[in-house]
Amino acid sequence: MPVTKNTLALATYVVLFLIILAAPLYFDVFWLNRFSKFLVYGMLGVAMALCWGYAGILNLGQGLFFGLGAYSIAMSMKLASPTSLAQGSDTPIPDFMLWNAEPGAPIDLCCITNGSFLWIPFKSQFFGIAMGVVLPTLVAFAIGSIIFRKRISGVFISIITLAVVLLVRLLVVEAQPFTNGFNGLTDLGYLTVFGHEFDPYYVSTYYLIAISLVVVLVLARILVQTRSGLILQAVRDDDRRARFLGFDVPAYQIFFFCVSAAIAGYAGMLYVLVAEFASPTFMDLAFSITMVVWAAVGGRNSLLGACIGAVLINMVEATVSETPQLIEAWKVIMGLAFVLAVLFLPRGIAGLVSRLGYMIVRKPQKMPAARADAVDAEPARAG
Amino acid sequence: MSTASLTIDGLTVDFSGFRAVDSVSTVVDAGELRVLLGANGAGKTTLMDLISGKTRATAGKVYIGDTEVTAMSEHAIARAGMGRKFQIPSVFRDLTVRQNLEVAASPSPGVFANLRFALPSSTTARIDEIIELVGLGDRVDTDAGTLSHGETQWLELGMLIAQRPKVILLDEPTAGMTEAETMKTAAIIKAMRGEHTLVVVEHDMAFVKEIANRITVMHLGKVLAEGSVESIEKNQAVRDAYLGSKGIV
Amino acid sequence: MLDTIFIGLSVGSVLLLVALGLAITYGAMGVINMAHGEMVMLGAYTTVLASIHLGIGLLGAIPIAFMVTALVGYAIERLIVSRLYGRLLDTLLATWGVAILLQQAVRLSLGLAFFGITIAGLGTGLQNVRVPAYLSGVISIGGEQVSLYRAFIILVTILLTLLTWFIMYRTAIGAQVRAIMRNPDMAAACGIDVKRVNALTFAYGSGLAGVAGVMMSGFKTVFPDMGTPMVVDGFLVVVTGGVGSLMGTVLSAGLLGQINGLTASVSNDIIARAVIFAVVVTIIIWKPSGLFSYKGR
Amino acid sequence: MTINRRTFLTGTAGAFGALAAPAILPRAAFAADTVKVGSIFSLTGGLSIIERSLNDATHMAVSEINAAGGVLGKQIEIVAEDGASDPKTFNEKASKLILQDRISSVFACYTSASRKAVLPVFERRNGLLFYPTYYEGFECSKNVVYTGAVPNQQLSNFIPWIINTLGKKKFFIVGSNYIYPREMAKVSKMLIEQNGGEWVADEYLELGHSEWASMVSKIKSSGCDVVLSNVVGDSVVAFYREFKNQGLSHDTLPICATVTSEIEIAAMGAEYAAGSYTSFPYFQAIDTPANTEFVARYRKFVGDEKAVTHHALESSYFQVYLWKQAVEKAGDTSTEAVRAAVGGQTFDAPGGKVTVEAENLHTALTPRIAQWQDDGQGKIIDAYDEPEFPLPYVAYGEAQDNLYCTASGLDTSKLPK
Repeated sequence: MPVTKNTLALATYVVLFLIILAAPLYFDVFWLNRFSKFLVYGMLGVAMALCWGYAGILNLGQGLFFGLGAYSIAMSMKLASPTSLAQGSDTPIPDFMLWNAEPGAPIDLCCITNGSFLWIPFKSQFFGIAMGVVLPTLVAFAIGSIIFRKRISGVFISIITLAVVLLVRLLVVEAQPFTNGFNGLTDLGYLTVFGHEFDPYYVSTYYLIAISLVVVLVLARILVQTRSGLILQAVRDDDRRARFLGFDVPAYQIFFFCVSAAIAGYAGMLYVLVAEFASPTFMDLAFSITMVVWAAVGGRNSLLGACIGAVLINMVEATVSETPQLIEAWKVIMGLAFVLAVLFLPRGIAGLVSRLGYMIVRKPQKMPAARADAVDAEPARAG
Repeated sequence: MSTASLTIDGLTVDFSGFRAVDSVSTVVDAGELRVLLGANGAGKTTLMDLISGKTRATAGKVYIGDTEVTAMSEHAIARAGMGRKFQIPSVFRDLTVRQNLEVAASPSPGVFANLRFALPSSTTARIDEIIELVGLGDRVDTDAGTLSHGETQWLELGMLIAQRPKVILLDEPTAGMTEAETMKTAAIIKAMRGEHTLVVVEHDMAFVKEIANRITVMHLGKVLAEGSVESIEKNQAVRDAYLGSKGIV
Repeated sequence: MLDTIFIGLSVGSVLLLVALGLAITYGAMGVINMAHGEMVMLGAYTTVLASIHLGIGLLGAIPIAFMVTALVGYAIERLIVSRLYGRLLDTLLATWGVAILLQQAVRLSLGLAFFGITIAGLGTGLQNVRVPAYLSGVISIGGEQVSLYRAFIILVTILLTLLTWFIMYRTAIGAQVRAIMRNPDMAAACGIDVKRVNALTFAYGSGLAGVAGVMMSGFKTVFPDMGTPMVVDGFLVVVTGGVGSLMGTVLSAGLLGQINGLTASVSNDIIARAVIFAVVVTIIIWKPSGLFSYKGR
Repeated sequence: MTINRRTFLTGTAGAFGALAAPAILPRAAFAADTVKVGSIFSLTGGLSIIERSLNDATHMAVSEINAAGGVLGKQIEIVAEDGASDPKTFNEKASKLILQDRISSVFACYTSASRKAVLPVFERRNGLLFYPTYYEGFECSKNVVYTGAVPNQQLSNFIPWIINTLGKKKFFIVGSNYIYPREMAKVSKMLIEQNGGEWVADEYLELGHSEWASMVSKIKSSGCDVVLSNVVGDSVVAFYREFKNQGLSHDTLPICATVTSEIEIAAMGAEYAAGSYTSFPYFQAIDTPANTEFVARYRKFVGDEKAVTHHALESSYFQVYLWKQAVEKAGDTSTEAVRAAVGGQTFDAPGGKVTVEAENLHTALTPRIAQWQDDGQGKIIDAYDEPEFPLPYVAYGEAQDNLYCTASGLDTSKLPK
């Protein structure tokens, strides 16, 4: 069997999956819960690599989709919370609505506060779950349709996505009677699917997330290996060429932008499952940029690399931040690592590992190293 | 009997007062190789932009066969049977040579239609032929970004063939090439002739003589003359306006 | 009405103060410098340190802050940015890392905190700068009570804009910068030392941020994180104005300032901010080259 | 070749494991002779400016108790975590302390957002959170001991005093846009109307907003004669500075604040706040030997002669003592034991007597009003004689003889219908 890059990648996937799936054997409840969160971040890494590495779209507002997914499921879980049933009405009403309501407003989800009726369908948790993916996808579709049809490219996409996420965050905080503002949605009930309660510390919840990540990784990998995935990469390299070959370029960009958003939204839902709250800080600029950092360090052009990058960075961060002497130093290390990765490892850890792996399994010969910079060269068409 | 493959009817574009292309009409027959000649600024590249939809025409019409494509978007025009090579070679630098051709040969334009892996075996066979034709047999698994200038040009020609367009527009395909590379390019282009209708912008008269069926000479946005290589060489107006002054012939 | 316009002018001048440096580094050089806000922060800290350790007031701190941030900017350009030309988005990411490092440098007293040494004026806490008496209080302009300090900021902003315009359009180095802006290869072929000019341009843009920092320190809190929101606003201004157009940056800062002032006066500041975001997004979508752009790059 | 590949894969897995290992390995085994408590405050990020001081106060209390022999004859060991100014991190660290370190009592959180983020961990995993900050109320958790002020302890004295003593009747209410300022505004409006005043505006700004030109101009033209500020964080500094820069004076139009503490005053420069008022149960300037000593000890502890103390800091300090007393009463550190014992505990805090009310686990504190002076200290100009009973649901008509939050939980039948 010839050892190709694909075989190596496959092997790495298998190893990772085994580690993920075997984790409950070695981790205690706390670490399992913490690891679940990291796997969710890993999923965000996958979404980022898909969007940035494969589609060439540097989305600085990925937190928007994560947040939309998180809020969708959190709304359902909020309505399932005992605190929502204590307001003296027959149907659940989130506790915060009660104290945000105008005096004399009817105690009913239909009209207790402005827009509260939008919560009604979320009484069904299936609706909440569905919206957790559908809503980010729809929003991505709307944003994508505008920016890609208008052929906005490069840094302008970054600035637009950045402005949009800040705008939405502002509105979420402002719409306190509807969203509980800055405090976010807390005191949530459990997600219950077919009678099974997803307690964040149960192994079943861990497996839900672990398997989700495996499925997302595999699906994303399959997706980029289809012809559409190939054409998408072609579009990233030279959208004009692709257009004159007859491809409806925006359709490809929109599609993968939506897929990336859907993954991020799904990750947001899973995060709420394990962390039991949704907060507007999910839409902070810093969080969105942190996702970019994960992908950049892990390897923007590698789904797996970005995923592992996210998990590893968070793991190391968790450890370091629990060592008092290193708390401030950690940020220095992170900033430095990031600068160095951008400067010297444009393909991140994944690029490094695959190069090393390639060297080990193959007789040393000419390496595909020279083109590392080629990818990153932005078509200088801005402005 | 020859049929019209590309019909241009009164094509005009007005850049706020400046008519870069002014009432150009011509008919290119199926299988013909037409060369566009003209000094810099004569409007050759702009004409190609108009035909391929990169620039919108102010007036006039473009047909591929019987289909009017004037108002279509670029990718729709491409799907209607138009291929275009740019002056600066453009390929997908991060994909391998084969992947470049696979993308070009992809039978359907839509994102959902392409959510599958293998190409039809006939297409794969065709790609092999094209690789043979453009002489990149030993570079198939190389990233296109690492090809030499000439190889990149050939790859792009190969992609155009893989695209199976009726009409192919080539903008200075030999620019920056060595003598030997130019000869190989001429061979490839000649091989394309017949199956495709070609419109080529070119300055190198030796190369033009080598490949052209007919020549259209443009001057200041208008068609100055049109005819066979010999008749153009003899044309006094062309000599005065272009060839004579530049002393190419 | 007059007071609303003045508020718009104040807001716009603060925006422009930050955006001016970006208009140079991003507009002219195509470098997305996410550490620009940290340059503002460094300028503000320079003012704090100058007043604590040297007894120098706000005005005296302006040239010092300019020099300090220009030097830091020069170093960043030579060490990092110069390796990334042509990789626009990568400069964005690398300078984000630089921003974190600069923040930590201030938090950790330039790293001395690891050795248990702290420098008064640095560290994690909030700092403040005393505004000299002749700059506080109000003056009456056209019957309106106008904050003297705000008027001073407007004045400084105008002076800096004029200075920048003069350098860019009336000096040899400015001509070189504009040549590089249009076509770096051609500029190099014409004998321009592109590396040197780029580094100097970046240093100048950073220096402007430093001066902005001095002005900010007079009415905002000085703390290590203060720069982050500023860089976002600055980019919105520059992109809206049109990349590479100094005039565009000036006009867009004025426009966004007025929109902010007006919206805030009829509704509130939160809506005003939301409107700004919406307007910017709309403008970028409608005209990606910016409102007042003149060049295609 | 196969061998090589396997080597490579093992290598990868090994590297992965090695990096992760330090985090996974259990911490030093339980030392039997110590009692563990946890703390989570932001030591990094934007909120670290304030939260570091809470962290310091907590450590100081622990070290004092340890120096005096500890609790139940054992030394207290504090596991301090960094919340990094991010609710996500707070949540993660809370579950670490409770599940991994098996700690039941945790002193943590400054913002409501971070408290809300850790709350599910404490409630579902049965921990006990000691929360030192003034907050908006509306919480009746059996897993939280609230030692900061609730709205009635900051406003029930303040508003009547402004109207009757200060003689100001037209309020301009301004706050940061989140729950605490909005709830403070709500309670204020009730009290303003009860006392015969009126409010002319109720405005909000984004957290961290620092461009105050429009808002101050609105205040100027609103015709109000007093500004009630619920602005928090670094916005406070920009606000007071802009206020003065636009020519407004606390003599004629004072800012009366509920959040502006010594720490913000120090950050803005005392001259900008001189003449304005704040209502808090604790001020550094409280002139008692106990407090003077406390301030001196704190300054020594943090090694900064200019360090200031403030309300949340004082609460962070005395809540450790309240916990200690509860543990000693119960003879046990479990959540149930501490919860049962902490109710009714009284402690002579630096600012005076404080009592944890057994009904709602909130703390009775003494409302005080101070006017800020040129030296950055508040001069106490009005104070209650006795601690005021905490009423977290005061906005909905809760009263001491009609409690909503009771020992058996929130009495939902009393909530508005």
